[in-house]
Amino acid sequence: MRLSAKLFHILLPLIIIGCKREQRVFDPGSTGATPAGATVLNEVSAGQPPTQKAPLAYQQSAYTVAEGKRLYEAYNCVGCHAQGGGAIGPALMDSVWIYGSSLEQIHSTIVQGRPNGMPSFAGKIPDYQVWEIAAYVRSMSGLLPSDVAPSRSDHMQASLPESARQKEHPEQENQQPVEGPKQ
Amino acid sequence: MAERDLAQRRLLDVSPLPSVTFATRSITWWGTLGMMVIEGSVFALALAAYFYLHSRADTWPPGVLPPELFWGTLNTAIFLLSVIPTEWYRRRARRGDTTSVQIGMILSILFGLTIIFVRYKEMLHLNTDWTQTAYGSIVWLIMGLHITHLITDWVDSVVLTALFFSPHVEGKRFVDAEENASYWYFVVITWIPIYLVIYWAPRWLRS
Amino acid sequence: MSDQRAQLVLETEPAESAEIRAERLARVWTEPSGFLGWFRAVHHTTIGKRYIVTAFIFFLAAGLLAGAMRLQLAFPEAHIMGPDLYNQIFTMHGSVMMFLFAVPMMFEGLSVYLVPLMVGTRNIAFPRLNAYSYYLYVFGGVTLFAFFFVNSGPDRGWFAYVPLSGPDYAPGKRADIWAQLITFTEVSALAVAVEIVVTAFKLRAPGMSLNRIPIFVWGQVVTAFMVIFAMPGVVIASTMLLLDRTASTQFYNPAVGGDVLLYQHLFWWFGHPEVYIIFLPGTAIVSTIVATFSRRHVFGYLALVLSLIATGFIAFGLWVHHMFATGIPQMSESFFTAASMMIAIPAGTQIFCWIATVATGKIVLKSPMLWVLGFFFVFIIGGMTGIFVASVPVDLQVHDTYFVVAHFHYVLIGGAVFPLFGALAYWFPKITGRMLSETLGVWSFWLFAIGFNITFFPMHILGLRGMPRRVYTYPAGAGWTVLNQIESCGYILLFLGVLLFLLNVWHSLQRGAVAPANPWGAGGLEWATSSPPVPYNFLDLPTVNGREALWDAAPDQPVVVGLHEDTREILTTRLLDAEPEGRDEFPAPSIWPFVAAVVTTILFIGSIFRPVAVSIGAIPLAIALIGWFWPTRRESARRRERDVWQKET
Amino acid sequence: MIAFLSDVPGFSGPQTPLEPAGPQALQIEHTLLLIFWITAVVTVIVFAVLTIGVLRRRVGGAGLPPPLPVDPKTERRTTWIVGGAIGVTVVLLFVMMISSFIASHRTAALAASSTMTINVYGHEWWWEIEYPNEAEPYRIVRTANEIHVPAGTVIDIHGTSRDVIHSFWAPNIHGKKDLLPGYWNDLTLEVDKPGTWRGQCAEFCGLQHAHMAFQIVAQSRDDFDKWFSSQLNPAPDPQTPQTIHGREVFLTHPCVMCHTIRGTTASSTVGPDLTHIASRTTIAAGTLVNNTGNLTGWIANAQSIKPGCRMPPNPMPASDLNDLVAYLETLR
Repeated sequence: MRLSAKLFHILLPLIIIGCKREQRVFDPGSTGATPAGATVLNEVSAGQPPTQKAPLAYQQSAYTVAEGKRLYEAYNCVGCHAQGGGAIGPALMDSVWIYGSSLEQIHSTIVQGRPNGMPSFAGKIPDYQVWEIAAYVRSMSGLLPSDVAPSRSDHMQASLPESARQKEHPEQENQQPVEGPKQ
Repeated sequence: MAERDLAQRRLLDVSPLPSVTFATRSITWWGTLGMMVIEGSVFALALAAYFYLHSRADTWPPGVLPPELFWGTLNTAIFLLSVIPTEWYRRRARRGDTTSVQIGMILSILFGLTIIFVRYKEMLHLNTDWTQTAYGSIVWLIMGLHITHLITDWVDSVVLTALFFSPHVEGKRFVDAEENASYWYFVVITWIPIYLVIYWAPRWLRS
Repeated sequence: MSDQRAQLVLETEPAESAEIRAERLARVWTEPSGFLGWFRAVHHTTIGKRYIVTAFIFFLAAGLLAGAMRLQLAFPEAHIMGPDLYNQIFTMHGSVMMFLFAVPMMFEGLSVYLVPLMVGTRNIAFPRLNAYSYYLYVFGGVTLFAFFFVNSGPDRGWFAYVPLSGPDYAPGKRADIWAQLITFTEVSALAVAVEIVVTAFKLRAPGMSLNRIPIFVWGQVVTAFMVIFAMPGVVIASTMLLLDRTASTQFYNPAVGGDVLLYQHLFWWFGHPEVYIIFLPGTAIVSTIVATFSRRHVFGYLALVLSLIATGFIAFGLWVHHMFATGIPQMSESFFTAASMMIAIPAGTQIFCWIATVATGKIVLKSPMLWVLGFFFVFIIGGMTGIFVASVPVDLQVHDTYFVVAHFHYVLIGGAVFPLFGALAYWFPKITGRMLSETLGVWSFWLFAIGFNITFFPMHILGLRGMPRRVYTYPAGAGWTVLNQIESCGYILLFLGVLLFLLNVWHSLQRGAVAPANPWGAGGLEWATSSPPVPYNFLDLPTVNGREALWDAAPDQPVVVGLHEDTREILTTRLLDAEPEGRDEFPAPSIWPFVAAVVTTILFIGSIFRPVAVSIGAIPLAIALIGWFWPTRRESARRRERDVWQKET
Repeated sequence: MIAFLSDVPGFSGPQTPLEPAGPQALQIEHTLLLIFWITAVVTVIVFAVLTIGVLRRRVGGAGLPPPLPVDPKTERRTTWIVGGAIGVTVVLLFVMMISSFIASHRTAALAASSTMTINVYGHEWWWEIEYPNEAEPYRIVRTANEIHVPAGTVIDIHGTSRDVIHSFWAPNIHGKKDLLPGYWNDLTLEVDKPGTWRGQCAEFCGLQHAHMAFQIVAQSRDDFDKWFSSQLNPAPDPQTPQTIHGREVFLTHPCVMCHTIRGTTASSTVGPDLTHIASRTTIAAGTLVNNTGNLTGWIANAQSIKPGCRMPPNPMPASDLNDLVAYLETLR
């Protein structure tokens, strides 16, 4: 009895981790799907409670991070940031974070745009996809656990796969106040 | 026929049979042979994969020069030399000659040590790593497979040698010694095609 | 070596009474008791029983998963489950049935339990390896289900084609877990393969020359050889997949010289023989049961053995017929068509021999024979549809449709599961010492047979109506609905049939009639000992005088004496003519195989998350293996003084 | 004989190998039916022999009779019978093998006479169709999930995959051919007469493998040429205020991140080209009939229809949605 209880306490976190890592949420609900930075007016599907926990969940699911990686290319982030090495835009796989390294900060960087070239994607990308991209961006500098970050992809190898990267501890973060996620 | 009871049963008396048997008469020998066949086919398929990937490539080796020959060739030579002490203690094992087996096994362990060291240098001087191209991956896979066998058999020899210096010297030990020798031959024999594929195939298939 | 030969003598008067000897043998051979004892067991009957029970549990689990699929497919555009769950379920169903049920049951379970008895020896060769392989198999299966329950079940199909299962398109750990499950099961299958070959080659009773080996043993030996040559294919394929995913190698990455078809070649090099690895034990069972219940030697022993071997060879010549649609050159297409058609010849030969046996014997319709007759009707249909998929142009139409699903369920359930139930009904008395109820047996047979055909026959039609495989749902207008619903109903009967079989087992374990040593009046050596067999299998090791040892035994058939009975000593004989040529002492029970299996499991699972776990785990594994092989002082001393050295010749 | 099985109700339809609409499918059906009849007859005979054998040799009673002694005479006679049976098997197998060789050869032979190439790219989970044009590269037609072909013309389907392995299969016209990353595969096909046939992905390709269908629309030469030239045009400018606003919605919403509408600034190639979406009969890779209701529902929440597909849900005010759909429906 006691043993099984102990076992349960050991297994439970493992189970939760496992479940989270493999979570695949296809329909984020209307709030999650509303383009970030756009106003929510919605008669099509009943709104769902705003997901405050969203940021964490997005960093814990290998699927959402992989989706982020796919969108990073589909939405042509590669065009400026390359595979993270940076080109026109700053590198994303190093420890330098001009506008902050937290998921929320990256989210608002994408949504609001930043001076000197980073366009605002407000209204263009569903909110949940912004979170996915933000989560992937964090994985590029090894800030996500290796069993969540993507492995190598099926093209020329620019660098080590995200899952194998050393953690780049964010430094010289600009501490300017940055607004958190929408709703 | 547990239940049969006749006044006078015919019996097959097997008590004269030997209990220390070698080669095809020893069960261990057949077991080892089975393992060799399995691992042999793994090697064969890995090499087949190498040539399949070559058939799919336009340039070979892709983007790199063939590996330099020195360390690999050196190792092949040592491999071939190591057969001498091995064969010696294998024959002595048949006669139950403890001292010779002890000496022979220590010699072969030293050989093994040298080979593992040279193998390490080999890896350092390989012409590719496994993350760049499929060529690199298959080369490292084949090497890795062989190193695994190398180290396994070496540890095996060490343990067996230890047994030969313990109070556990008995008929079975000498059978084990012979098996150990034949397994070492397997490691040596498999190395030869691997050596040719890793070091010479890129030169012959150069394009 | 003349003085080292076994000689025939006449027993003047028994040296010791059978009771004393039996008591002594029992003391030496009885499995250790108690909680720890359970993990130290090494006798083939113990391990074999565990294999059979475990594999059957996995069979039930995978069967329930099939039920979930039938439920989802009973309605078009159903939302009972989403694609994510459905893909996990159909992948689990396939993988569990193939790797955790079919091979472990048909090959490992049955052969580990029966082969040593059938060749008349006291234990299987390499008993500790046998225990180790069993634990590895269990841990592999349990791990798979554990991950499935935390939503990490593999979802890429039991074949896990790249790049769909590769690092770029299969995020998370699901595909890695599949690859490691393969590693678990292949290691245990390979280990058993070696044990079976050596047992059948070296431990046969005196007189059981090659041409007297029971066909069941032949079947399992050929299967073992196929395992030995086929499994390395999937070893390499799944290792490369795992390396691609965890160590970012490039085997399957077309962008840098990798190739996606390489995986398919390697996988089917294993995957096609795999089908025969599952089917050959089935034919071996059929040959045995047909002979017993036709009350005659099976017709065409030589033909049967040769077709087993031929199947074993040809099976390696047709892996590409799973890849006809990948655009391979027409030349090799023709070759593989020819090979695929050719393999119908040995299969046909076997069928004809069995029919001949039936048609010239005296048939007793007990439930084992019923299952075998069921096998004929189901398997022949499956074999015939096999010709459709062997023909390239037709295969291009039916490949990856429900026609193929129907085909391989007819060959695999027909060729393996029907004989398996026959085998369980046939050997149940030997294994448990209780008889099964005939009535319940007959009922479960008919439920199963009818349910099976209702479930799977319509799939032929669905396939020809264009329904592809592995779809989690289908449009309402496609005209597939009614047939799918019929199939789903058939599943219920199938399920009841299995349930009734379980009820039968449970009931007879409670209060079944006690089984005599040889309830079917059969001819195999396994029937020479008591039911269930004594811990040492035979009081007197038997000698053999014909293919059906008990039927052909001379009235004064000699028995073997002169082995030490205070240790686990067994008799080794020569490969060809089974002439006695040596005595060997088998290892005693040990906890180390279990420990080694635990360590191996941790190593395998760890390597999914941290590749370095392989090198770290190697150290405790080495320690466990050393403990495994390290003898005790007493053993060594005893053996040393008894050692009789082989005379050099 | 060929007529028989095809006319069995249920073996006809837009997606079955047993209602051939082209020479290859017909060729294959011949072989299929030949094998069917041979195996059917053999099966019946074997079953009969087996059943008779069992019934004739059955012994009742609970006890088991002692094993029969082997009688050399019966054995010899049986050997002849079994040998004969094996002989017949070999002959029949040979017949079926030759017939399938012939079928392979004939279907392959057609490739030589192909006069038109269509590129097919498999995507998770839709088909990108491209009509290449070396002579005038600016006159390339790109569409999705709907292949228009002129009837009676031999066409070379030249296919590969953009991600995982897919398999191109339109059973009424020809067998399947895999689309593999890193390979280009060719499938020759010819449709006899105008009509619409359904095809579907036959290689498991992930979450939405079940919803990855396409249409083959065979047209008379003139109809095809008309269709082709209309496909070459860019999207017409919207006329009504509603459709003008609809285009506005399209260009200011996530739609523009993935789709192309030639003639507007939308030019992303992640999703299907929508320049002539309204001219297609289905949407979402053959999942839904292309009508106002379905299109609206699909845009609003594709994930509820095709869970896991790449199209995100697009919650937006109903008015915007209606205008957007109205605009899309002008794109014929």
